[in-house]
Amino acid sequence: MHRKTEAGVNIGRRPCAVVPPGGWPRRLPPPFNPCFHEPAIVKLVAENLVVDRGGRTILDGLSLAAIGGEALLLTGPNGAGKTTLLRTLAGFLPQVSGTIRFEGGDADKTIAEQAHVVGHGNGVKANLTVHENLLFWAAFLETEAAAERVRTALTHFGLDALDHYPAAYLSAGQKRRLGLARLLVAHRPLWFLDEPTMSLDTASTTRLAVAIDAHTAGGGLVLAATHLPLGLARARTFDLPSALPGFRTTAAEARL
Amino acid sequence: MSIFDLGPHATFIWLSYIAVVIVITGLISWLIFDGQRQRAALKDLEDRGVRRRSSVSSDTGQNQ
Amino acid sequence: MNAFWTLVGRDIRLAVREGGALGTALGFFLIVVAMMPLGLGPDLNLLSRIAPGILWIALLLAALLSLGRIFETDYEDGTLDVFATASLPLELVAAAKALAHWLTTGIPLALLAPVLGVLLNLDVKTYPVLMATMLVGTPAVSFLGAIGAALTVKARRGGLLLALIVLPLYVPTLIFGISVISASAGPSGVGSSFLILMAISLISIALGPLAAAAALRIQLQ
Amino acid sequence: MQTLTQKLANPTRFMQLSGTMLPWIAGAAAVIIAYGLYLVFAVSPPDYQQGETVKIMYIHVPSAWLAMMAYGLVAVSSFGLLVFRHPLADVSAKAAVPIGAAFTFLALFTGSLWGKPMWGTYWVWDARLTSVLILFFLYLGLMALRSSMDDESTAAKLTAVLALVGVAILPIIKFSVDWWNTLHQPSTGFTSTVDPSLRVPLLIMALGFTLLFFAMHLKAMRNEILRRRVKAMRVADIAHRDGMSALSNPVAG
Repeated sequence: MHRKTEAGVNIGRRPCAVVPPGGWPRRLPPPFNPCFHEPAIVKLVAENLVVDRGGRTILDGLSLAAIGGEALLLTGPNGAGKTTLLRTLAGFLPQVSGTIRFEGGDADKTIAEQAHVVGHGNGVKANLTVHENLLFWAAFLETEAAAERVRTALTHFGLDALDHYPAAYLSAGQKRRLGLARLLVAHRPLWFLDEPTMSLDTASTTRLAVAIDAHTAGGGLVLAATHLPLGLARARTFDLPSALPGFRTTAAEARL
Repeated sequence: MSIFDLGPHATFIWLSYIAVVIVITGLISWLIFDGQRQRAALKDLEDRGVRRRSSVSSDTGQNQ
Repeated sequence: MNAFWTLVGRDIRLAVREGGALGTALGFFLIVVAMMPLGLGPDLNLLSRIAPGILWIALLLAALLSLGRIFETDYEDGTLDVFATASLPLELVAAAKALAHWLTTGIPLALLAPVLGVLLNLDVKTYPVLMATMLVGTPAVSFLGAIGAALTVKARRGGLLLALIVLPLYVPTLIFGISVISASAGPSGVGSSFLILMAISLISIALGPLAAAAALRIQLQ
Repeated sequence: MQTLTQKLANPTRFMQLSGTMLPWIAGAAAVIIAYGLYLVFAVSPPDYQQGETVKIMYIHVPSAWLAMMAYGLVAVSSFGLLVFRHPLADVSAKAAVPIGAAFTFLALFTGSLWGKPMWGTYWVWDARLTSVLILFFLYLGLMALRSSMDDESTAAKLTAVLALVGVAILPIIKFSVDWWNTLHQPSTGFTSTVDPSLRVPLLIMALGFTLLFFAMHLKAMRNEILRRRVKAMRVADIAHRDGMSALSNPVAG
């Protein structure tokens, strides 16, 4: 079974992203593209990804493309490889074959350095206060105007009233919000969110959706593994096919 | 003088050689046993019609 | 480098707030040393002769207890994922965490050692040398320990495994740590042993973060 | 050499090649060890100091040599895994560790039996014995680390990191143990201090043991490749069956 699903590159309203057939004329470079002067249209392209994990091939020839300004929601049954895909795109997991490109970003940085990754863990320390937790991430990720951004992030996720409490006192949902608030303390064009709505109530989910919309409105790119329709303004779903009968031997082991 | 007359410390010499023989024989028998076990498992799987390479035909990109 | 010192600061703050881990390590150090005379008999001459060895071994065991927490909690709560997205290379992340471990565990243990030397009838004149060797030698304990801590982040039976992996790596530090103290009693002074001990620590500071970061990258997968 | 390692990168070819070579290496090892034993017991004279006890040297020294050589092989294989991602590197490292550990154990055991007549006690903290003991601990660490993880590929890479750390630190350990115990004998072995009548059988025994090691290593590698094939096929089979049952019983999906 082939699992090559080419997600459309063009998401409407941005005809500028379409390159004329045959490419740009040699002496007429992209400035003719009406969008060329718009800064940093980022684009994440994965082609023919094959990824092994724990002795199985989880992704087998997967391709996708996403452009800044949209949120790509990854759906699919358990074991379809949503987490694997996110971690591969972030550069944590090496692919067996296939390519991942991030265009329009900072060429000197890796994809991971231009991305926020929110996994199942929140990266929250129980013995630091809510404010200290965020301030640490702001300083560690080397943000400018850290104090101000921390304030905005806390307000956005409704944690400003709790900011002097140690995170140990927070409920699971509040901890998740604190984990998500990290998204706002440092600007990074790419967001990789793995089940971001885990333990969130409806109101908090809305706060997250607003943050995602604001990020995409600014040209950012969000990839989120989630089943909830977040009510996003600019979202597209990408359905990862079921893993059945995709339990297969890894490429590495099949060669033995 | 017999070649097996090894003087006052014969016990130590014999013990050393016996230890080496035991360990090496143990290793070799384990290797042979393990090899037979894997071959048997492989044969069993093949007899049941499981093919060596993944039954899914997509081999794209797996050979660098 | 800002991120580096931010991380060191956070780890120190966490260690101070948690407190328990350091308290446990110090308590363990104390009790191991206190058990020795009970096992060896109260002969003060014997005790004062072997005191440096007892103190060093007890220090290694006590430090070993606290190594696990260098990376474990960061792995469990997802912090390690965020470290991997920082511009700060993972090698420096590992170095910052090992440095924080040295500051919060190595130094307190080294400072406690002379107090415990009293229990073992250690000659007061050797106290400065003892503390100097421990201060110079404990970076190797933290930075080599970071390798073991990083390798066993995902392992079952992590604690026991950590001891098995790390203790052999401590052999040079142990040997030269004690060699400096015995040399200080002799006529030739402590010069060369002390320099070698420093060299061992420097090599550990270079090697530890490299290996620990490699191990962490493998486990990010 | 480069082309040879490249050729060996294909496991099927490795299985063919090793299958042909294995009987020859094993046979050569058997013949050479038999000849070595003949020299040791029937020809070589007792040492003028140690008497017949020196016969222990003929197995102790090759074991100690293999203990170190096997660790070197593990380290090279680990490097091959981490840097070149050679498909057989981990198979080689995994196969070499238990065999190396067994020879390290033999070196310690025979060394201690050799020590009793020579020093009057089974164990002295001689620098060489101590270094070999620490090497044994490193082997134990490698085996324990590998067995502590379910994911074989993670375990393989982490073990490789530890093996390389061990290689980096072993010279320092050796140096410090020598410093610690400067009152040790000069390293026994292929030095001119051993009488030539003793050296020839020793070299022959060392050669025989080395060939024996490589025969066992090849066999262990072959077993490991088969084991991985079996595992891959089982995974495929389980997936196949799972797929069938999911098709026949949609509710289960």
